[in-house]
Amino acid sequence: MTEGTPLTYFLILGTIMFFIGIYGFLTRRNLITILMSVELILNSVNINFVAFNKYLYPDKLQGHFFTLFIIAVAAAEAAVAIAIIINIYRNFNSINVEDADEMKY
Amino acid sequence: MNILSLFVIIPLITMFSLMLTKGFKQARLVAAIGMGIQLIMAVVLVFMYLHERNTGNTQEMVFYDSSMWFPSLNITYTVGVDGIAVAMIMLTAIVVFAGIFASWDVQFLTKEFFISLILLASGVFGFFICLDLFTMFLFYEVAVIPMYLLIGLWGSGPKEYSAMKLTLMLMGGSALLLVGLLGIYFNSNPGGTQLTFNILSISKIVIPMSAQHLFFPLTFVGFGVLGAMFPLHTWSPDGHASAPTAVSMLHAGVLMKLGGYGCFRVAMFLMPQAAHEMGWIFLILTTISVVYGAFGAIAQKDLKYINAYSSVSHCGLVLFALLMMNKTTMDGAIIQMISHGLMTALFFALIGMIYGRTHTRLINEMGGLMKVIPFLAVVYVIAGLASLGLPGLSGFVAEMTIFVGSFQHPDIFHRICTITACASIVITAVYILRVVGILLFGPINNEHHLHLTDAKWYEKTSTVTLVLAIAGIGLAPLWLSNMIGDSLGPIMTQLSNAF
Amino acid sequence: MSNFNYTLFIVLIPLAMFLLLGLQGHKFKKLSGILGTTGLGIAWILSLITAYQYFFVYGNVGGVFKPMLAYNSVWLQMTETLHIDMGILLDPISVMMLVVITTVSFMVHIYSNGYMKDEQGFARFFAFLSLFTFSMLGLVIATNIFQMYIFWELVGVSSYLLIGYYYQKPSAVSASKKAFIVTRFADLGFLIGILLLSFNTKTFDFISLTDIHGPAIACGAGASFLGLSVMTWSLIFVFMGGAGKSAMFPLHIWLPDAMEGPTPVSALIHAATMVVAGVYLVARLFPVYAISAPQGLEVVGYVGCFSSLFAAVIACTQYDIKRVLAYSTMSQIGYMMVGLGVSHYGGEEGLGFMASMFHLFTHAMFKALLFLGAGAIIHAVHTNEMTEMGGLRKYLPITHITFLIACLTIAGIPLLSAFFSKDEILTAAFHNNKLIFFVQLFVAGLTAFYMFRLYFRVFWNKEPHYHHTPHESPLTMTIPLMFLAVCSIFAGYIPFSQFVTSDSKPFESVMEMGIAIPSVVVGLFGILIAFVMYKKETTLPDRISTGFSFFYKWAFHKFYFDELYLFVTKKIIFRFISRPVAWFDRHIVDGTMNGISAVTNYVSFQIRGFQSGQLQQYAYVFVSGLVGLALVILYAFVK
Amino acid sequence: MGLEQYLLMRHELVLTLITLIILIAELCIKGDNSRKIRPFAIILFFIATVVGFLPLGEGSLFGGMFQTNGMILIMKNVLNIGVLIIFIQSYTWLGNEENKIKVSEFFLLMLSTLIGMDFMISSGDFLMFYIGLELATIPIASLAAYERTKTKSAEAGIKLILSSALSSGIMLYGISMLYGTTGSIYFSEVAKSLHSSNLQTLAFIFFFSGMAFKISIVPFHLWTADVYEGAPISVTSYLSVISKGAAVFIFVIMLFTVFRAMTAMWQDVLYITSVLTMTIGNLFAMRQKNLKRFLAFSSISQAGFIFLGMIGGNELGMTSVVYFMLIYIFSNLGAFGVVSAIANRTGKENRDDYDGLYLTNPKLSLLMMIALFSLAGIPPVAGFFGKFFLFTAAAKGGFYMLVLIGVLNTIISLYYYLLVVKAMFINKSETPIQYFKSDGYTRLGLIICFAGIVFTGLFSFVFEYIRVYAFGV
Amino acid sequence: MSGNQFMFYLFGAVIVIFSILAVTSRKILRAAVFLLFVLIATSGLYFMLNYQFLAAVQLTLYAGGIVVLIIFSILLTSHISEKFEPIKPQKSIFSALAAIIGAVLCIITLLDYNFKAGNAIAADLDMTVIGKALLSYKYDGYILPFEVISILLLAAMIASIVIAKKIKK
Repeated sequence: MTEGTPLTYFLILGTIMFFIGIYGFLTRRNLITILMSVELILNSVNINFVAFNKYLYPDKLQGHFFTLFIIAVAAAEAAVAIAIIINIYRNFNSINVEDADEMKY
Repeated sequence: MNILSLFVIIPLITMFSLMLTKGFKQARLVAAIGMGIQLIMAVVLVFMYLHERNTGNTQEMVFYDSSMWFPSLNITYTVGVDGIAVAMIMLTAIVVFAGIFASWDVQFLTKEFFISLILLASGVFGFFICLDLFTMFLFYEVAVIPMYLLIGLWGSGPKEYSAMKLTLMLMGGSALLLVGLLGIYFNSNPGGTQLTFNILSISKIVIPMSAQHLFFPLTFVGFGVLGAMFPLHTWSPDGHASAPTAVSMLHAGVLMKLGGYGCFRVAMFLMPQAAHEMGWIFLILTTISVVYGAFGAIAQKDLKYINAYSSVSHCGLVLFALLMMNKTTMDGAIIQMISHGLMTALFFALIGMIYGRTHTRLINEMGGLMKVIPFLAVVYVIAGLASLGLPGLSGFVAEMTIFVGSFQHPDIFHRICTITACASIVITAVYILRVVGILLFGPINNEHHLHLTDAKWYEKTSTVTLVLAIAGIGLAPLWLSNMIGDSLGPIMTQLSNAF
Repeated sequence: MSNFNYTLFIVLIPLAMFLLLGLQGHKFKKLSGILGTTGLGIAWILSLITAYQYFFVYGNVGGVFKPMLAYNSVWLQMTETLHIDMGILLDPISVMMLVVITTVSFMVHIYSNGYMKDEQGFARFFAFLSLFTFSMLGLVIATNIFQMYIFWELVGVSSYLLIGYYYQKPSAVSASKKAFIVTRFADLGFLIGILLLSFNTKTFDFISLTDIHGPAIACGAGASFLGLSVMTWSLIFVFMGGAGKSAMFPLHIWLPDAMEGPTPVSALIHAATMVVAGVYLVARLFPVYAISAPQGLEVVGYVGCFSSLFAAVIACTQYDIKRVLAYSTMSQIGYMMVGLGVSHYGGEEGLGFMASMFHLFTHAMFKALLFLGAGAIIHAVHTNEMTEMGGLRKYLPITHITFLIACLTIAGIPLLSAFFSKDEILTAAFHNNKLIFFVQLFVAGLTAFYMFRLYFRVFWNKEPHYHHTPHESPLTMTIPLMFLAVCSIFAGYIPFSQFVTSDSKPFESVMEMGIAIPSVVVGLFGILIAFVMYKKETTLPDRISTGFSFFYKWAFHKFYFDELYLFVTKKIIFRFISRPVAWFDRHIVDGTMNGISAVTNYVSFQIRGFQSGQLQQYAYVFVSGLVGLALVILYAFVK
Repeated sequence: MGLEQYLLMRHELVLTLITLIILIAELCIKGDNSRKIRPFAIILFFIATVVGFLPLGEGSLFGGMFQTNGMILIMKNVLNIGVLIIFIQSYTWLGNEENKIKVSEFFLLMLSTLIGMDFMISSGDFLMFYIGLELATIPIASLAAYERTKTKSAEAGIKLILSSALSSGIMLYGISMLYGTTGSIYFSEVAKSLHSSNLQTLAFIFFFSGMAFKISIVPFHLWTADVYEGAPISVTSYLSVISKGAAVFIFVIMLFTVFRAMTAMWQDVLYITSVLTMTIGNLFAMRQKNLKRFLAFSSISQAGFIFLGMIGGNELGMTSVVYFMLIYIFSNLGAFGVVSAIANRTGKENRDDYDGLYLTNPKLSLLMMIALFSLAGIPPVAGFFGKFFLFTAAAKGGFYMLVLIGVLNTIISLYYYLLVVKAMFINKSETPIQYFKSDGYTRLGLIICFAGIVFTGLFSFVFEYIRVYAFGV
Repeated sequence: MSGNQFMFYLFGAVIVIFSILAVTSRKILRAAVFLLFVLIATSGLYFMLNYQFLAAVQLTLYAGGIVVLIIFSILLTSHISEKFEPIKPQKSIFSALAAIIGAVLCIITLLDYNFKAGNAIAADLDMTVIGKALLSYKYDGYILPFEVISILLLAAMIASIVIAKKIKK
């Protein structure tokens, strides 16, 4: 089941994914792609939780359930975010993040 | 209720009454009545105090009263006065009273003006009656902050800049002070559990030296800023120059005294060991203040600047005297505070009145005013003479006490400082006479000034009150000196134990 | 012991007059002169009574004039031992001074009623005169050095006010300022001297200070500094104060300018009374000087000697009659200083002390006379310049006679008062310091010369064209002249050594003909030269002055001392200290404060880029901040 | 587990109930009458606030997922007071024509975020904490974008939701590592297993950055100003006091309980960030012209001061933090109240517009001044006491240097507060804002703030009351 | 290499590669599809770890729900054929730098930590256990978060409506 693949592999995988998500967040111009990057980040966290739960504390399902709830929250968050993005699109006629800089300094 | 609390309550009542007034005539009347009562109360307090002492009350502080405010931090509202505080209260009452009359003419937002002014005064009164570091600090800041509006709204010249600078620098001082006070607080009970802000309790213990080394300078400099200690005095010239008459009076006359009083009552009283060890640093600074302020005054052209620098010099002398740390100089320092308070208030009052007539404060643009406004001119000369230490007026008493006392210090370094400071009396004479000569004497060099009117009754009230006080101290200093001297016992014990 | 309580009124009456006239004077108008004069008259009579009672009734106890405290109360307690008292000390010199001051002051008051008649601020003038008299009286009766200092300052202020009486005249204003500041500077020395003295002796009190058996004098052997004992230093400092008030070189520069004041003021303050305060001060502390600090006394002597010579030389070249008199005053005070300087303590050794006091006394009379006479002349011709005068003897007969008497007196003509006093100073000098003696002898000649130069120029010589015929002054002015002339003549016959001596024990003084004769000869010689040069208009003075042109020029310009002082005050103090200080304050100290706020503002402006409005930049800062924080916490704060 | 035990969740239950009532009411009210929902909601919430003050014991529910005690109760009540004021203050604004179709939604969203905050504060494990946090954030983002015709509002919404998503992602990563190293998501168990290893430190910092984002701590603060400026004023005030307050409360609880074992480490973190926050917040606030933006930066710098109270880790610190938050709510809402009163009437939000305000609207100016002085910490108004006790708490922990930096920063802050005072009182204006009379609700809100600002400090029982329940590390 | 290991490497490679592609692709719809692959691969990992329920949720909610939502919104707001402009190199370099430093820091710290597997017996993972846990109010029961998240979802719904709601004319 888990033999042969150490825990750290999962964690490294999670970390890499996390920072790819971060990179995406920092560089993508399109608001929707930024949102996608956020999903990547959340997903990497999920991997962490699951891996920890499985490898270290399999007697309880805390990581498992945490992941479950993160997915649910992520869905809600994505829904609202997309609503706002669409609203932005209506206002700016663009969903380029760099256009949303009316307020600064 | 404790009589001392009245000194805060009366101003508060006056302020509330002012809010209800309509029109500037009502407002100034209410203010005058309120502060008149306050002045009477101050006189009564003096007599009550003397009576207490005569009837054998040997408590460190009389009319002592303490009530808990924030029990968990042991913050109390503690009041009590000794001779020094009584003297300072008296000074404040006089100056505020004179200030109200000096600003009789204010017609722009009169109500607000007097409210701010009295708020300031109530802060000062509160500061003097309190014996709890927290409440002292609270009142201290209450006294400082109305300055901003007072200068900014009713001032002249670059008032906004000056007001901001003054407020920020004074608040900077209080920032240092705050840290110092907290430091004292947390070291106020070594080994014990209950910390205290009460000055009397703290004075009973010895704050650890490591803490003193840290917090003495903070506290001293914190108060020193308000006492216009070199090089943190630069708020003073600009601030005073821009402030309206009564505010300059109150500020230079009373508020700057909070600095000296605080240095004395908090920094040195509570941390005598550090005062001994580190006093020399500040002694150098204050000696510089004394001479520097005087020299600075010579080169000025604006009357208020001259007086502001003169205040730097005179207030420097207060701190200087405190740092000499013997009974005589301490006595002298307090008298100097009172004396300077009165005469600088008088100066500012006069400058305001002259400015109100001539619309200039540059001495070069005026001349020969003695001819047209003899009353004000004569009083100006009296103020000048008081400032340069003429016997028979208060300045002399203070300066001489300080010099004689300082000279009792056998250390050569202190001697040199003393003699340097003594030199200021000549420099003072130079700038005072220069101003008097140009401003009042000589021919009238501006034809607009030919038809000025002399002082009105309220202006006379204001100035005469101050002149009387100045002359009173100058002619019969003994009672004041004794009243102060009797109260110097505890701090002298503190300081001598510190050796 | 007698009850001398009434002496308090001598002091208080002038004070009351000052307050009355000062505050309400404008209501009295002309009456104020009479009020002031009456007040002073009462004080004068009381002083005379005091003198009589002290010298002849109560003072002399067992052959010694004991000092008496007529009144004393603590005014300010400084330390346990040091307290300033206010009191009245009566001893020979103070009583003598009381008489001198009230006499001259009374005369000046009377005189002023006439002289100042048409002035604005008539009441103010009398108020100030009263103030001055009060202060001066307070000074002389001081029981302790600090009381003296207090009144010393007051005297200075009244002098300031009186010099600046014509406050609309710029020259008067600057003269008054100068007088005050210079004496103030000297007073700084006085103050430091007091501080040093009181620190060493633990007392301000004159009686304990001058008690020759007391602990104070014994302090003299204390620590030394630069070769002189601390006591000597302190007394030298004290003398600095005295030198300032008494216009001794180099602090003399204010005195000639002080002549800007009304002439009666010059007579009272700048000739007869205030300027001798320095002499009085040294005399007050004489036992301390003589016993503890003989070097200090030497300094006094040399300073006095030099000043008298210096002033006499300048006096020979001046044309303003009041200035001539001013330099003459300076020169004469130099004499008094010399007298003290060459004196010792006790008995006949103290001849110089006695002589000095004697000269002070006579000088007050004749110098007041001279000034009042000069005032009368000025009153008549409305100018101070002697070049615009001449031949006045026929217009001003009384003035002429009294002035002549005064001139003769100052020249040391025998049988007139100054002859005796000056002669005794010379005697004392001869016995103690030959150098000083010869210098003083020479000065005596010069004195005679310049006084008669003045006399001849004014009363004889060629008559210029007057705008209107000069006329004799009213009685109010001539009566004081006549009275003072009488005093000048006869004051010399008072047996001074019977009353005023260094140790308060009377002794017999004898005239030494070996000294008297040369001095008279020298004086006559001086008169002769003046007669030759100035009796009629000749070109002789011009020729002589061109002959010694360099020296003459220097002397005429008062050896450029004014310029030197001007240089020091204007250039050094104002331009090189005050201006830079003010500049430093504005630009460096204040600049630092403003700089702090400017830097804050600048930084605030510079970092605004962080808030670019770009969401991704925010995130970038977020992430890098997070990483940075983690790095710092994990690796910088090593646990 | 009896039913009465569920009363421990009283705040949450009552709020949920109100939410449902409003939801139903919304369905019942027809068309244009939706404005009537405003007084109804306010009264309901007022009842909820009062109910919140009823005494209650402490305990935990749901196996430790929900916990409450006196301190938590106080915190919730403080938040309730703030929300009540905000509801009152937003009354006028909600009456605007463009908002009238979504009045009840405003209340629903506000209340649901408040429920989220209450759960967050009461949470006993990271899961509840996380869900509470999200519940407190997501609806707010849509509220920020509430005025959907305004571009600024939309921009504020997107900036808020995306940044908060990023921050919660980062925070979750930290939580996952905490879970990995301690084996539990329950606070009590996590606290026992913490031992300051590098990984846990790193986890804490990740977690911290998420919290810091909510509290607006530099360098995680950059969203604040833009969102505050763009969002409607009611939402801005909600964000600046309630959201921030809730985050502060839970953070202080977690620091003192969960991360107790790592005290030395988080003190370093707090030290660095609080210095940065105070300073940078002030430096930015100095130059702001728009008052909402200005208050945003000022609130950033205030957050730095709040850390001063936490850093000592003592019960005094907790007391002073809660106390300060209460005062801060009054002061900041007072300031926002004035800004919103004026903005509603004139649409003006810039400092320059306020020139000469005192002459035309003296009461508003005075209240604004007092509120600003309270924010700056000038006696005798309450802010002074709040700040003083924060400093005291830090000094008690021995952080004198930090206190000094803090008080020096108050001077800078005083500078910019005074700039506003100067505009209102000193500056002259050709076209000042004309005199106007605010409606009753606005005035009520301002009076509550005024009373709070003046009396919270002077009467010590508030402080002492909080103090009773406070605890330290 | 066991099958499990192989699966891990496979899924790992898919996740990493498609993650990178998802955040760098210049065509937005492709990016969404790459994201879908990542999410599916993640659910594969869950399967591999025997968390079937979770994997199912991941597939349905994440891959099925969110990605669809995203794709809808893409269709609403973008032209499919549109290509993004390339990112400014400066921006991408600095971002990459930050990400790499962060990743390295995290990985080093993770590797540094000595994870100790407990000897606890793995819980049974059938649906009843999960269902009971979700509805339990005892320790390790998740009824409360379950309820609260329902509020959250309700709020999110209202939130979306608020933004989308139009003023009736």
